[in-house]
Amino acid sequence: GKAGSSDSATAKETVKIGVLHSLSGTMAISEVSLRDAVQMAVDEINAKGGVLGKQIEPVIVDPASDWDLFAEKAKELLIDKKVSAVFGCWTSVSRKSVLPVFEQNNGLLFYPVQYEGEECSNSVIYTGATPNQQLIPAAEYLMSEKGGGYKKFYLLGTDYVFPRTANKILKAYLLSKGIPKENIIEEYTPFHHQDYQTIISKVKRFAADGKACILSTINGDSNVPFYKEFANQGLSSATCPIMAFSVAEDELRSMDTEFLVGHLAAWNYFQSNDLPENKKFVADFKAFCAKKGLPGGDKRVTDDPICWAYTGVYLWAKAAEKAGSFDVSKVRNALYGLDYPSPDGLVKMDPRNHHLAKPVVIGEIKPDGQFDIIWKSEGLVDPQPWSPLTSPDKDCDWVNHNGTYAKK
Amino acid sequence: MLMCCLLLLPLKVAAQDSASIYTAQLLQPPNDSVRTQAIGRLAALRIPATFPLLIAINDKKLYLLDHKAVTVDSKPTGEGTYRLYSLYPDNILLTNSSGQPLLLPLSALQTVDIPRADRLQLAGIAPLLNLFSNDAQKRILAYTQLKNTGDSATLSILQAALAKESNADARRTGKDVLYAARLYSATSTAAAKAYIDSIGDNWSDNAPVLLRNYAKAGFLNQETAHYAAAQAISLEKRYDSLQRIQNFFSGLSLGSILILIALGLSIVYGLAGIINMAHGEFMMIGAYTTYCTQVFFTHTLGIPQTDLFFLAALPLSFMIAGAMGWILERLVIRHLYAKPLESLLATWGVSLILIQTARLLFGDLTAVKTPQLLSGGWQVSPHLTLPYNRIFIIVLTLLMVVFTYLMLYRSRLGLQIRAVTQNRQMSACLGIETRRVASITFFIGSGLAGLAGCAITLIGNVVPDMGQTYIVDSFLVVVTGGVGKLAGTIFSGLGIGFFTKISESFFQAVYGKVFILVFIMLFMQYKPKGLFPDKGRVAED
Amino acid sequence: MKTKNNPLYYILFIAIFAILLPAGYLSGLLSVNTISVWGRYFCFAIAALGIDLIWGYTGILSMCQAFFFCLGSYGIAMHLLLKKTVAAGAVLPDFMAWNKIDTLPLFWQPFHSFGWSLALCLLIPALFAFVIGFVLFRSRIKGVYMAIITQALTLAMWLIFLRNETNLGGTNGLTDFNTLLGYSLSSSSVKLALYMISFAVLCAAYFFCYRITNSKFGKVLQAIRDSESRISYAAYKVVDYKLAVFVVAALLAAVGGMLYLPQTGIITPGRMDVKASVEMVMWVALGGRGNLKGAVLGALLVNFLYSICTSLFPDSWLFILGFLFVITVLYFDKGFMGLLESIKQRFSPTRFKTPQTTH
Amino acid sequence: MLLNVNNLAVSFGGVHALNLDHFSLRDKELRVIIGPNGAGKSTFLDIICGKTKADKGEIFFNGKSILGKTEVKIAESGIGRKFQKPSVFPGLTVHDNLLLAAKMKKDIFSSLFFKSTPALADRIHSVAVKLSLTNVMYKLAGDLSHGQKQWLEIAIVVLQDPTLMLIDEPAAGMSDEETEKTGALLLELSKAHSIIVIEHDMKFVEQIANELVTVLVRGKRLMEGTFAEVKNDQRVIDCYLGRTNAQLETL
Amino acid sequence: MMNTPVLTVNNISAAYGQSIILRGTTLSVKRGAVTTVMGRNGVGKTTLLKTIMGLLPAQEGSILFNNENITALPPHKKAKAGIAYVPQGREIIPRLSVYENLLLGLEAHPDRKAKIPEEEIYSLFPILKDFRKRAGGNLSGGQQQQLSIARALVSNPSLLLLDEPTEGIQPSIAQEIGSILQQLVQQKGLSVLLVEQKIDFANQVTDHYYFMDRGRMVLDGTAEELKHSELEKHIAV
Ligand SMILES: Nc1ncnc2c1ncn2[C@@H]1O[C@H](COP(=O)(O)OP(=O)(O)OP(=O)(O)O)[C@@H](O)[C@H]1O
Ligand SMILES: Nc1ncnc2c1ncn2[C@@H]1O[C@H](COP(=O)(O)OP(=O)(O)OP(=O)(O)O)[C@@H](O)[C@H]1O
Ligand SMILES: NC(N)=O
Ligand SMILES: [Mg+2]
Ligand SMILES: [Mg+2]
Repeated sequence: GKAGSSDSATAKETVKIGVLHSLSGTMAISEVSLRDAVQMAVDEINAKGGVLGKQIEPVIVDPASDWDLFAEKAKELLIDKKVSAVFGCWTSVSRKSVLPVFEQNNGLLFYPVQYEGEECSNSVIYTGATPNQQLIPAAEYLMSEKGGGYKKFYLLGTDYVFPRTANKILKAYLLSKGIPKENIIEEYTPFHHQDYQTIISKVKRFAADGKACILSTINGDSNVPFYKEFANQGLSSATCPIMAFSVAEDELRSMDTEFLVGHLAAWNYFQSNDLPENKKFVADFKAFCAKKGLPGGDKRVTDDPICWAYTGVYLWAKAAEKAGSFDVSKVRNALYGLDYPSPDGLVKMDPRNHHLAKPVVIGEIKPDGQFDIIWKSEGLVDPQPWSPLTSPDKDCDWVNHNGTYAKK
Repeated sequence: MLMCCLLLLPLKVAAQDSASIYTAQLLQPPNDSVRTQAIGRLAALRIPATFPLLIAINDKKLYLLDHKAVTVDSKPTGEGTYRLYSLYPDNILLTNSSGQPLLLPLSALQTVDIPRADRLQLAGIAPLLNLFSNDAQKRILAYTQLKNTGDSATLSILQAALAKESNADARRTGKDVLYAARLYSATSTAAAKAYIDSIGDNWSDNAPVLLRNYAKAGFLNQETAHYAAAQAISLEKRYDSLQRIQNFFSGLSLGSILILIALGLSIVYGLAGIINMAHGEFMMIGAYTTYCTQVFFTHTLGIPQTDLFFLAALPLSFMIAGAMGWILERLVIRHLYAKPLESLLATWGVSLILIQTARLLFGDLTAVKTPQLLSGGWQVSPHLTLPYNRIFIIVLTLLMVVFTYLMLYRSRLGLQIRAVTQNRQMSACLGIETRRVASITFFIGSGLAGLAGCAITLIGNVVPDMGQTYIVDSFLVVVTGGVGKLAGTIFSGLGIGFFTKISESFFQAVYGKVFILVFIMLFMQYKPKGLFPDKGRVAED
Repeated sequence: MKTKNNPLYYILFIAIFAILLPAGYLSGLLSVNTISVWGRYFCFAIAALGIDLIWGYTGILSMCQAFFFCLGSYGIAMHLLLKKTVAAGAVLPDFMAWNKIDTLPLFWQPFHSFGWSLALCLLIPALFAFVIGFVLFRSRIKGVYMAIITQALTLAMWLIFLRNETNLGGTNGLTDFNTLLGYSLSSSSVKLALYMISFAVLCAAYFFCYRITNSKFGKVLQAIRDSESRISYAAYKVVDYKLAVFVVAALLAAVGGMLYLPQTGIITPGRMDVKASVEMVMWVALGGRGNLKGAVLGALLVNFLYSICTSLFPDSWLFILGFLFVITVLYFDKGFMGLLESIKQRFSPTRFKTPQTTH
Repeated sequence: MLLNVNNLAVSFGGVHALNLDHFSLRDKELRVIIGPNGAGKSTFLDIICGKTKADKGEIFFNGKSILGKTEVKIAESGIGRKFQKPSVFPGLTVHDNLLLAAKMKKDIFSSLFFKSTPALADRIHSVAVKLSLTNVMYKLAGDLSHGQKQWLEIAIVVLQDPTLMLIDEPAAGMSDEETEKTGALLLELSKAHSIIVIEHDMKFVEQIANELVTVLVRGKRLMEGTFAEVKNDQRVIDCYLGRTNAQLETL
Repeated sequence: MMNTPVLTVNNISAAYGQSIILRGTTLSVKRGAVTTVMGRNGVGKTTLLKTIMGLLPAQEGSILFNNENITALPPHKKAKAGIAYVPQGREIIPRLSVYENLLLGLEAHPDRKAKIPEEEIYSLFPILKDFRKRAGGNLSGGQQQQLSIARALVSNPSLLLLDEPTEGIQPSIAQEIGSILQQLVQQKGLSVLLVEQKIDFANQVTDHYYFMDRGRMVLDGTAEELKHSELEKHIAV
């Protein structure tokens, strides 16, 4: 049992937030870094005196990549621990599993990872990208003269909801741009798939005329065998570039980059961004990891989800200050249209829904595991939780409507 | 053709002069607009000698070394150093005083920043530029992009590039373009057929597409069109049969991996009767040993030669995983021989502990570099490449199978192991030191897992829970083969490997996997005790 | 051999879970979440009883109990989701609409009705178990072969359930329900009611299993575990017996799954992945195989530890659980129950049994 | 004839373990089978009770072919078996071993709703007394000594009350006294049952072989005759009895 | 030395879990002679041999082998010291071939390079030669018993523990085993501790008898001293 006992005594000086990232199991590979980023933001804010005069007290739990446990932990954080906000989740399924909990208990979840859209919850602040902030610009770039003028697309992903929805949107987009159906192949592999020999053979044939590229939503530990096999069968970024949507700097740490050089990825943030804010952020993060004795120490890198996990905490803090309260609905209202100078430059919450407007960048992998930024959007790209390509009739608006509504 | 070149000569000399001027302007521009103009001019001139320089600009790999324009090799040589090439007027590998290639890190060079807008001027001639790239892949791509060109200036540049083409694939692709150009301009049926044949003989990746297009366009007459179409079909047939070989190889390679992983499990489980849920974690230990060896070699010893570490890692991963297995046996398993079920629980617990330990020690992400010798592949024929790393794993598996066979069936130790696992008490009464034998069995079984882990780094990840990815597969192999049957493990490993590959060519990977699982279930209906069941009384429970 | 039935165990068990915990909640000492969490553990314990029957008593290691558990959960989830969809005035659950499906798949139709849902939640797992069991037992697949085949089956089902084509929500599974039979799932009293129902079902399941294992039927099961061939020479139809327990175990798993769903609020294929199916077996092994109390205790304790350790020691809980497994195995002969027995024995006056003589 | 066997053959890896042209057994007959080690005696019983599949041949029991039937079917038709290597249910008590064996309906529902009757309890008790198992009634069968397991297995067959009992080496591991007692028991049982007994103990064979003795050698039926005929047959002496026969003369 | 017993069991007790089987059993095995233990089913004969071999710990008392205390030695050391054991129930290693089973006999042989005395073994048990490559577990019961005895002989022991060795063996071979035992005892000075219930066989080989009841020796004497009548009194139920 978890009886609330001494909470009231300390509540005067501290405010609790929940950190709900998997520290074990298959997703730990990605989520541990987000816990670190959140912890760093909290430490920084606390060092500067906290929020509304209160120190932030993070309650870290390990949902262990177990979706049911995500729901259980979410309840525990909201009901038993009474946290003011939760920072967590990576996979869409984990977000879906906690969503009802947050909605029923009036919680607030800051979700830092790119996702498939088609969601518009009042209880989630989506700091990651919507499809139009990542997928569409990437496809557009590849079709452009500068991007190589590719005419054939191999949509390859791990079999779960993000890749499936992403590819649905991508396919709709490509078709709308006049790419014939037979030039688009869609294929999925199971989680943890390790053997890409057959698929790469297919790709090789598909790409024989030099007009094909891969749009990859392959997730996690399948990427290493995928890229290695790709190179081994004599393919390269020159003959058939891979545009990845789930490979960031943190994943590249685990890969032998030799095989990856020249391939592409689309995100909203890269560590190589040379804004001074970012330089400081990167240096701080390395110092933080080294100081805390975290594995990797000062060799750690930042990437898109880390940046948004970190920014999420600041957004929340700024909104709380603006609202003058930690009350969920007040914070939420304060968040509409709020801007914040993130490591990625000034970003802005949408004035009507819970997504973030931010720049889109495409990078080319360098031998050192960093990205060379080869394309950047003009200014901030507004979020579209409902893709006009697949749900032209829907939009998300919590100010004038009650969430998702039908557009005329 | 020679005539043509001679005629162009005076013009060329003049152009060369201006090229030098522009090049100088480009490197030391008095202002930005001069540089922009210089690049534009150079692009317009299309002088092959300037191409390396332009490529360097386009690829953002233009550097200055002692005020001379240089570029770097596409791949780093070992620890962050690169080979350097001069760019203009000649494009050669730079050497140091002793004639060895000059190796420098990027930090020793001065970067030349050419703004994006300037670089965009080169986009139009990018394929031409890339014909002279140092990267064979880029050249291949360039040839492909030039495919339908009819313009003679481009053709002559193409010929110049082909003349010094060193890569077989690239030459094939390049020749295709030439043949195609001639095919399209051929005026007699015989000539066209001759070119079609040449394309067929040359057989680049692109050839079928090229022939198809020609056939569709029907350039000369119906007959040549048919001829081209037939040629395309025959090429594709040949390609398909090579593809079958490739598929067979894929199956063999997947099977080898399965066998390699299952071998240790087969010994520990099939022979010692211990359901070792931590088997995958011993693999993980082997993989991390490989990682640590690499770090030790490159960082501590400072040996840039990347291959050496792998040689050391092979025996080391065997020894370290083996030693861990030995310790596990001593501390835990030893007390559980009478209770095989409990061993399942205990080893599960141990696997949790090992995973978390790895996570705390290494974090979640680590990289093992593939040794240079094992990257790339053996080009058996133009369209059949067998990756070295997979060949290596096949050979390693073969060696380990032979080793295991000799150890188990041709040595005194093997006899002891088999006796102890079948009847511990009686073996002791016969004078066998059962505890020692059990420890050694575990050592070898875990060591083999470690070795498998080391080999897996060539194709997959090193993460704390990597073992979990393989544990079910390896149990499937061991059990399908029949518990305790070395031959069974080998046959079922290969069988599952081949079947997976066959099913993947019909179904998507996910359904392929489902298909294999269903197939195994049906197979067990027919062979409920695996491929090689014991016969007769021995088999009774 | 069999532990004598000490009423103390039952009294303690009922006192804690039927009186103490609810009282704690009603008096405000415990949060409703705590109650819910224990309600979920009970569901696991129900499934664990089934595993103990099939594995502990009959010696058949079935790794597909997680799959049956999920079948139960999915059935109820489909019902709840349809109820919610209809209440919202829609025809299709959200996820189907996104997947561009325009008509409700046929196999979803019966789940509009609660009665049908209940029936199907039991019927489908039973049917699956019957077919699987019939095929496997008839061809005399046993021991580790049985374990691996059932694991392969679960793995195949997992892969199929992960697919969107299956129309069961793919990886995301089914989630976001609001009412059950008109009662709001988020209300505390419904949660308490579900807790009490789960507890009652657990007790009933225990009693049921207790009766089975103590009947002659139970002895036949043990005889099958000891020597399957010998019992068939004594004219017992081994296949029938195995099939019967297998179906019963599947039903228990499904019942656990059905009660689990409304208390957890989500079901995904993750509930039946390899890890989940191995873990279910571990509960029973840790509690004490071949001992019904052990199965219940194992399921409750392991899950309780899992819950609290992932919160209290997010970085090191794997060590704690891992060591617990190893220590239990090394030092306690028959799992937690063995531990309890040995503690009891230490304090009991009859500690030194008089040695049995043979004449 | 209760049991009729024709041309029954089985081989293991090329070796003919059994190649029996003909064998038949009357109702309520007690038949002894002897033969050298490896003659195929146990294999013969294994085939009858369905444990081993025959390569060819036919077996009729009560006029019905039982070859290829499952063990359960054969057991249900009234054949009980005691194995050479004692096989009991080690995890159950002796009492439970006997209870499971006892003749009654053995389907699932009967087992689920089984209630012991005084008649049954008596029967189990009387068999236990006859086979000196009363002292170990509540011991686990796995904890018995070798000889005790032999007794238990005989008791199991007795309680099963089959038409035909197949008894493989009942006297192995028993003292001379106990052997005699077993012999007496078998003779008594043969009044109501048909029995096939395999033994190497000639004293025991002499005690029980009031009717025919079959001699198997290398899978073949060497001869069939009364005990006197058999023990004096030179071929039997050569390949089986050896000098022991001389001793038997003196008995 | 010649007259000291090769094995002395002093007042040992042993138990399975909580049921005590041996209660102060005492016996000695003469060098170069056959000592036989008789007794009814379940009195603890097998348990006695197991305890001597070290498969079951002796909770009290001591076991001396060649005057050395071997009570607590593990079985494999006892085997190496020259004690060979033919257990009740054969305990053939089922999946090893007959030949490999015989090879295991060499594990305890003092000479690491020793070879199987194939001729002797095969002349005694001809079937083992024909079945060399067959899995031990596939042999018939009597064949396994022969293999078990052969395996023990291969190790060239100085003390042989035999637990009902003729069980399931055809009369002619049982007879031969008897003569071989006598031969080995007389020619090689082998000492034998035999557990036997069949009086005919026991009579053939025994030098010294023990009678056991409920874990104790109740009677002992030389072959001549013991009259049949007395013997039967103890064996009778
Ligand atoms: N599975 C098998 N593989 C090979 N040989 C076998 C197998 N089963 C039995 N045998 C051989 O068949 C023959 C007959 O064996 P069986 O057990 O019937 O003999 P038996 O007459 O009962 O002998 P015993 O008197 O020793 O019990 C033996 O030679 C035995 O080795
Ligand atoms: N593993 C065991 N666990 C518990 N009790 C056992 C075990 N093995 C034997 N016993 C008991 O120990 C006693 C002696 O057994 P043991 O096997 O030594 O008898 P034995 O004299 O060799 O009899 P037999 O002539 O039948 O072989 C018996 O009462 C038996 O029930
Ligand atoms: N939302 C994702 N990337 O699963
Ligand atoms: Mg026999
Ligand atoms: Mg005995």
